[in-house]
Amino acid sequence: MNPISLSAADFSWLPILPMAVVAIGAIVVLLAGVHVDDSDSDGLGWLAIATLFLALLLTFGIFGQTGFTFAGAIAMDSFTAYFDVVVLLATMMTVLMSIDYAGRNRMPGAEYYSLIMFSALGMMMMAGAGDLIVIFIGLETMSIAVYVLAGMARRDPKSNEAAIKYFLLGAFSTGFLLYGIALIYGATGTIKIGPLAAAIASGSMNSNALLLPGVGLLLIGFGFKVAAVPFHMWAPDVYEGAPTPVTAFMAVGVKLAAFAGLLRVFLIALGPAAVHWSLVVAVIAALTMTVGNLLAVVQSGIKRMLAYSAIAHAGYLLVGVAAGAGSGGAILYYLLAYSVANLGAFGVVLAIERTGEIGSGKISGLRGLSSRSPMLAAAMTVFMLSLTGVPPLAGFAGKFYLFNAALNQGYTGLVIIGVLNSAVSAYYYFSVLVAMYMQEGGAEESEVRRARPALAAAIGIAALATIAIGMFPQSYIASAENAFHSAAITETQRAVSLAQ
Amino acid sequence: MVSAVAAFFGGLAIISALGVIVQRNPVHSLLSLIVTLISIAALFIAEDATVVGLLQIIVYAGAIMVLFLFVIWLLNLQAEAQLSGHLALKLGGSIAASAFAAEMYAILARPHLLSQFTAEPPGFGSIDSLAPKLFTDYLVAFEAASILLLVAVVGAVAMARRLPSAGERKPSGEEQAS
Amino acid sequence: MIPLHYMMSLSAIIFAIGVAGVIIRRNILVMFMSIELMINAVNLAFIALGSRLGSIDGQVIVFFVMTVAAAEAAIGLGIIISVFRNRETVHADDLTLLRW
Amino acid sequence: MVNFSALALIPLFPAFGAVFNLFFGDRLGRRVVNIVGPGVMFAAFAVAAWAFVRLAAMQPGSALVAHLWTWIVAGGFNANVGFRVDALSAVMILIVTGVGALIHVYSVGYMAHDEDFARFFTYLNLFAAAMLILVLADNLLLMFVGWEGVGLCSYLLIGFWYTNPQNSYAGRKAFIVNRIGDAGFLLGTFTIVAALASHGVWTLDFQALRANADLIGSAAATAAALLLFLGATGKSAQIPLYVWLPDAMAGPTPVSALIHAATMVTAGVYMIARLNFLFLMAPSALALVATIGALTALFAATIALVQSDIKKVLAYSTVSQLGYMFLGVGSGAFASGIFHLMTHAFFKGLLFLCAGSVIHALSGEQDMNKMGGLRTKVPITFWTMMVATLAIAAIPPFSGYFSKDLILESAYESGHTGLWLIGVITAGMTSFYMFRLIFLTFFGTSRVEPEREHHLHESPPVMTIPLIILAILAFVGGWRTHGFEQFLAPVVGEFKPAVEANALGLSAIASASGLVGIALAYLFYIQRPELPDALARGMSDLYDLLLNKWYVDELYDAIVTKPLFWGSDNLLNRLADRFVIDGAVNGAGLTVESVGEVARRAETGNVQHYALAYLIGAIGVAAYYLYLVTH
Amino acid sequence: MSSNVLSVLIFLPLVGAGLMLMLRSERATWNAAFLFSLIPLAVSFWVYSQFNPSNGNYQFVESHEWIPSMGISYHIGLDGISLFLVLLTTILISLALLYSGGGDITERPREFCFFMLMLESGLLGALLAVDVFLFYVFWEVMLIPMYFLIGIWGHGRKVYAAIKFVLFTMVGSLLMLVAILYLVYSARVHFDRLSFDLPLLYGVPFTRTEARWLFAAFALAFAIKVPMWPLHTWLPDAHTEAPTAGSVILAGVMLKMGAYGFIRFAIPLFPEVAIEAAPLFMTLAIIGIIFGALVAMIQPDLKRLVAYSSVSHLGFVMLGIFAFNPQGVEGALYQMLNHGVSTGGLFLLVGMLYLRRHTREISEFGGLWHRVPVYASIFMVVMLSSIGLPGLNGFVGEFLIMLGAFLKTGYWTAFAVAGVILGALYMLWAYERVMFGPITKAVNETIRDLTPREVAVMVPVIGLMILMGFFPRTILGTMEPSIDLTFQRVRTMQARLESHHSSPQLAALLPASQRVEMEPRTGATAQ
Repeated sequence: MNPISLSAADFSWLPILPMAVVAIGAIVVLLAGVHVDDSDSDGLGWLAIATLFLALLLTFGIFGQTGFTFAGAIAMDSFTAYFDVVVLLATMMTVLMSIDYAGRNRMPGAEYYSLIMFSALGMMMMAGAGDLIVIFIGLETMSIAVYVLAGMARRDPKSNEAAIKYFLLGAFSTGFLLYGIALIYGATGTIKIGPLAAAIASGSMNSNALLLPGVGLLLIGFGFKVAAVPFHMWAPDVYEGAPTPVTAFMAVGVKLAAFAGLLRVFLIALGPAAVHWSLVVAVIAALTMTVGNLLAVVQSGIKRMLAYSAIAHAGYLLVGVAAGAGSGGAILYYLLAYSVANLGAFGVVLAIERTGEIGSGKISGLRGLSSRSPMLAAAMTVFMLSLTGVPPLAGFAGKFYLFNAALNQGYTGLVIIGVLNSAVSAYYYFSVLVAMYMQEGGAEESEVRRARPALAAAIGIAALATIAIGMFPQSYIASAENAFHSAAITETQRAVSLAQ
Repeated sequence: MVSAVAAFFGGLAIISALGVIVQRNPVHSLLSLIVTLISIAALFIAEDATVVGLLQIIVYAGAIMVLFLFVIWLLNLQAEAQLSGHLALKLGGSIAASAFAAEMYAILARPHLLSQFTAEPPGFGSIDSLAPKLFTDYLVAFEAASILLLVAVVGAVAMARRLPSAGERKPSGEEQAS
Repeated sequence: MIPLHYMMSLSAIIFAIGVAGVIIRRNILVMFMSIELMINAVNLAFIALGSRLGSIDGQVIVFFVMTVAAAEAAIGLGIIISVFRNRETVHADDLTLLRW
Repeated sequence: MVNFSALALIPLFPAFGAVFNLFFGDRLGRRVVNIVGPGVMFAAFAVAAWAFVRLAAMQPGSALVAHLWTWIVAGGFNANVGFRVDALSAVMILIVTGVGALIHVYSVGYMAHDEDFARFFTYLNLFAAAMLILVLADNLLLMFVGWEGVGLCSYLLIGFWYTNPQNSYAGRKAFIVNRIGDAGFLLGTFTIVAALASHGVWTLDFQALRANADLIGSAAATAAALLLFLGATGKSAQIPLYVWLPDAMAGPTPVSALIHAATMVTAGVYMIARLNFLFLMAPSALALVATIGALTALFAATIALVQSDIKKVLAYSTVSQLGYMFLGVGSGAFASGIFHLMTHAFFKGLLFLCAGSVIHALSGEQDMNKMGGLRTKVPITFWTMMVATLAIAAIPPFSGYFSKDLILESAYESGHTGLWLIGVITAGMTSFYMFRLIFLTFFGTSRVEPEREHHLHESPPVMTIPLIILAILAFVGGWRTHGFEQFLAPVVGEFKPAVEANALGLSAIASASGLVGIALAYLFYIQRPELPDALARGMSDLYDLLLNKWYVDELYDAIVTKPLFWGSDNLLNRLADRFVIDGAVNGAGLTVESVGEVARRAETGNVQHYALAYLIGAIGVAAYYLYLVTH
Repeated sequence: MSSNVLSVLIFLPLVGAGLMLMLRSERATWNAAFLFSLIPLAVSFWVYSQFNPSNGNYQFVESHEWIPSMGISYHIGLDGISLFLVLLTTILISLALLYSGGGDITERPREFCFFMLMLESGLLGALLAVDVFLFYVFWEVMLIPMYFLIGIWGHGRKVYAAIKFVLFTMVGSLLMLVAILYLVYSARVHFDRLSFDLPLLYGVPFTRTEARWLFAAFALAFAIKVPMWPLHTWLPDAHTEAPTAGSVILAGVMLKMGAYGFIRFAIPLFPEVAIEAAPLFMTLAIIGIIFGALVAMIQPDLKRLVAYSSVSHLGFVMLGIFAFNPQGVEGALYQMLNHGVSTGGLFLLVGMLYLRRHTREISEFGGLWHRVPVYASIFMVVMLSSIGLPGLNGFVGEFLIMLGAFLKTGYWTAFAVAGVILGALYMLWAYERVMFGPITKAVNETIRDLTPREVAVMVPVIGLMILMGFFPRTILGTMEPSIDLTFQRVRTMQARLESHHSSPQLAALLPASQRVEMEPRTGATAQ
């Protein structure tokens, strides 16, 4: 019987300190919340924010590193750090939005905030995963928490329905994802990212008959998480039914994490096999953009509209994925731009939502907002324009960067589809502006409350970030580019060192 | 050559799996599922995955399925009504699933799926071979899995615990629903 | 030893049966059971591949998958109960409040 | 070439008057306007006379120039704002300022009761300025400025009494028809520029053009000449663009006298004379000019025969006389055209002013059927008009005799015998309708409506004095035929007869024709007043045709105007723009929406449908990989 | 020259826009907005005074790194092509603000001024950008304030008009974005340098197919903006429903951006394709001229009429640009200024009428001259400028354009000349129906003449018309070096193409001058 040789693994804790902090924080929030009344959970929210902020600070320690810890299970590179930062920020924003909302809607505060944090933990795991199984478990941690969060407004049948739909389809798609992992594992004998890439690149993998369907199934599984057509159909229903802060979290956090995983798996691990999947991804991207935008056009509910818009944006991002590793940095930057604008937009939706009503917000509900709360309307304008891709906002810089990258890889047709879709998207994003600025509010809308301070702060931060990231993108682009390269380099180094 | 064990449990797994999806009564479905799980556990063991096979029987076929059973009873579920009205879906689903099966079969059912096999090291599938992996390569996954279970517990509690009834205001969304 | 393609085919068939179950059974609980079928089919593939590769990783992964399945079961059943409380149905086609 | 900056003052005086009257006219009142309006014209006349005297004192063929500033430079192309007085423009500025000044004075009386006198003088002054730019311009482009400027003023003045929509319509018609001609002018200009530019010469300056004329080439010259002549037919009311002039009589009578008789309408003749070198390079174009001129002369005369509106008769007579001028220049005798232009300015201006005086006396009545016997009531008007009529009827020794005679002689001598014949016949018709006018208006019994009879009076001196001056000019204006020709020769060249002719014989024939006309008029309207009606009944078709001006207006309306409007509205606006283009645009939007509407139905809310869709996607992906694996 | 006056010019209005939001009182807002708009106006004139007219290159250049990793820089400069458009912009914005404060805009004045000033920034930025990315940014930025101006302060189907405007423009500009990206990519491949700098991009060689597609993308974006027939249908809607100030800026400056784009980007970037496509574009331009005029003629709505007249006028501009010769291009650029002044003026006048009667139906008016002589007189002058009466500004542009077109295409220009006739027709007819005749509607009896403020708005307009009509040489002369520089490649290429194959059929149509046109202009200007 061999003694377990722990020394073989490199257990350096610093890199996973942020995750640890989030995990411990979640548990602390949970425990602290035991005696807190559901309607009085604001304190838990602030506690969560404090913890997350601490984690955020610790994250900066990871930037610039290249290497692995925990026997290669966790990659400590700028990619991880980049996603950790964005995810943590998105989570903090979500919590900011939730403060007061959760209490007002009598959500179980302890569970609510801790689940958000657990979910964030899952996301961070996905971002920092060094092998497929960590990605998988991270994905499940995130998803399971989000399933529950979607159903958090338990009295609301829509919320219930959202939870069950999300759960069923999520578990369904987990099957496909796992199947894909299984076949890839079978084909290459490894589930570690870098070695996977090396195995594929060296052509030593055992069989295409395993690798190729594995790639396909992985694509299907990730396609679900990023809500790519035709695996997207859960998204509108779930976005609509989930409590609005949770929707924001799903639209941003889940998508971030899903893309983090997708990038690690496809652009890095399966990068050498790009020729086998880029066409499929391109087709899916085209479909996703088109369907997302077409359906967004006909929506009257604002959350549903934003859901389809999120689908469409996944489509744009997939254009970058299709284009391959050259657009990795662009995807990262786009995700950042997309995240801030979307968080803000959901924040505004939240601000005009009446207590106890989930998912009923219509675009027409924004009528006359510009005269009732001009700042809110202005912020929403910034978000909508950014999502449309109007310069000089973040969304534009993102699209520009992304399409540029795709074009440089020769995906001209896809880029043209993308820009035409952008034009279509202007139609529905601008319809929000129409409602806010060009139509008078109905009497029944007059009870819209003033945005709460925390929420207002969240919206304000998002708006400023949207402008700043768009106008001065250089440092963000640089760090996004750097993050992606660092992941690629780290994994390559590992593969090389393992081969020796 | 297909060994008798494999043929038997494989066939049983397929038949019972079909049972899961054609039985009208959820309890029957569940029982079929348990048979499937056990058949698969047997195949695990046949493939030198003894520990996992046993876990499959204990944890999966045992604990998890009991959980299902409780829920069925808790919700007092009856057999599904007739097929009427969902024929298209059932037909479409069956055809699509068959097509998918056919595709996967066409891809995977080839003799040289792997160009070469690596011999199993001695003690393959034993607890001794599993444990070091769990605490080295998979330590993070292991810890994460524990957190995952915690999340599941928290989530399940959050979902399933009774709603506080006192002073409850009926949200307007519910009115719309009804 | 059982031929690999046999195991893979078996796994594919069971997986497809699970998939079919999700689509054709309107009882959410049974749908969930079908998902369990899918996961088990995948586990089968892991085990079979792992043993052919002489790699223990496959079994470790199955171990984790089972954990995940357990967690999913807990959550899923919790959600089902919650839905049932609100809607008094476990039929997928009754849950169409959110659409279009 | 002598620099003479004071030339700039000639158009500047009236321009100043226009600006002054525009801004201060209403405020300072009638008295000031009555001084400033004609005053600036006299000032301009003075400068013009000064320039004329200086020029006359110089060598033949010399010129006074004033370069003001460089106007347009683009690439090689350049055009100046510069003025030039040579023999031709000297004559023109004298006519414009002289006759113009008289008509301004006359207007003081004529407009004495009109509220809008300030605006009237603004326009009138502005017109004079534009006309002076036209004749003074040293290049084709600046000439075009005046060319369009006079058109504008014509538009404004025709529609001066704007409350009557008919007047505004007439004004617009004038402007548009003129613009059609202007389009020709522009294209002609372009042709010249392009032709010269191909030789590296970029100019529109008349002197430079003349110097480089042989570079233009005969094809380009013909094209340019034809196009420019199209411009001339618009401005000078020749077939086919004459239609605006009769309608233009809607304006106040002094306007008709100044613009639509004496000055503006002759711009075409002036332009051709100015570009004589170009037209001489294009004999076919020149022949066309002569032909059109003759035909117009005849055609307009036929219409004038039966018109009952006193101004309409004069209007068609103007068209007809302009035809003579074109016949003259078209025959290559440019001086003859200009000569007739001058005498015509005197007698036709006078005729209009007299008609105005009559109308004034009759408080606005223009229908000759409601006149008669005015000889004694308005003696000065009668006598001066008689002089003018004799002049236009080409009775020696009145001015018209000399000029018309010169034209007919030139036409004959240039070989256009047929055109000469037309000219002779027209001369007869001219004296017929003119004396018809005289007889109907001043002779016979009064048919004046009683309430107008009451106010009947001779016009005030401010109106009659210009009449008398013009009458003198109309009488003596033609006496220095040869001197005039010689004076102009350095600019327009000398006429070279192609055919020998007996000048005296030709003259006799023409005069005889005129006398026959008078005799017939006497027969019809004095001796046998019932004859015209009988004739009209007897040849009612012809009569109607003439009365309705050959239905040309109706024809244009039917083949141009109506289809244009109908097509614009129905084909372009409704069909092309709204239906096809906008339909495509909105259709695209609608397609997006309806596709969306259909597609959203796929989101049934049933999670199993979603799973099915998912599975179908999975099948698609798997199919691709199946293909990859098996191939 | 390392001054940052241009940056000041671009961002001053933005500062002003921010300032607007802090003001409380309406009156103060209007005054502040107008006064503030005078600052960029003054700056732009100062720049003009410092501008070296004999230098065709960019002046006052300013260049900073912006997004170095993508080769994007904040690179701005001013040359003879943009100079006057900049002046036009600053002038028109001031006038529009002055006018709007006089009662035209009563709701939400702060936002109105905010958007107007923001618009000014966008317009100036687009005109001054040398970096293509920067140009695109400003190009899109100006869309947004205009969208709001139409959508909030417009009339009738304002929302439809606004969104139509945005979507039309966006479809084109997004495809242009793709083309820009491709262009830059090719430049990187060719020069091994990643840069969005326009002068650098001029030199990128392309295959014929590539160049055709790229040109098509650029041309589409610009043609929509111009708008060229048949992409014009957004324009009547947008113009008609926009508030007066919006229409003024839209017609006055924004449409010019399309033509500017052709001059600055589409043609010099792809000279070969431009030459190849010139017949098509000239044909479209001529169709636009005639079509716009004819449709304008029968419009019952005065503002719509002016809008369609823009289609016609911009047809002239395009005609001139695609003539490629100095006459055509300078005429086109000049006509852009003219159109800004005259159509801007017309929109102001129609706005004033609308303010008084709340209708723009021509049939609602008639005989106004008697009641509003000052208004009518000003209208007359502006109208005459619009129809190109010699002596006013419009003529100079139209003449040069037609001359340029004639030098290139010969008698095809006759169609354009016909447009001049029709221009007079619709304008005079409309004028006649509004101003002349008897007063048929009782409400028109009490209509009041212009206020001093309105007169103050119109006086600079009239002044410009006369000034630009009399003394165009300074402006043309300042433009010329820059235009020569920009069109250099087009002209040499055209000369080369023509020397290779001059088809006999074409030669029959064209005057011989064309060939000479390509040689250096040494030709004697015989005086």
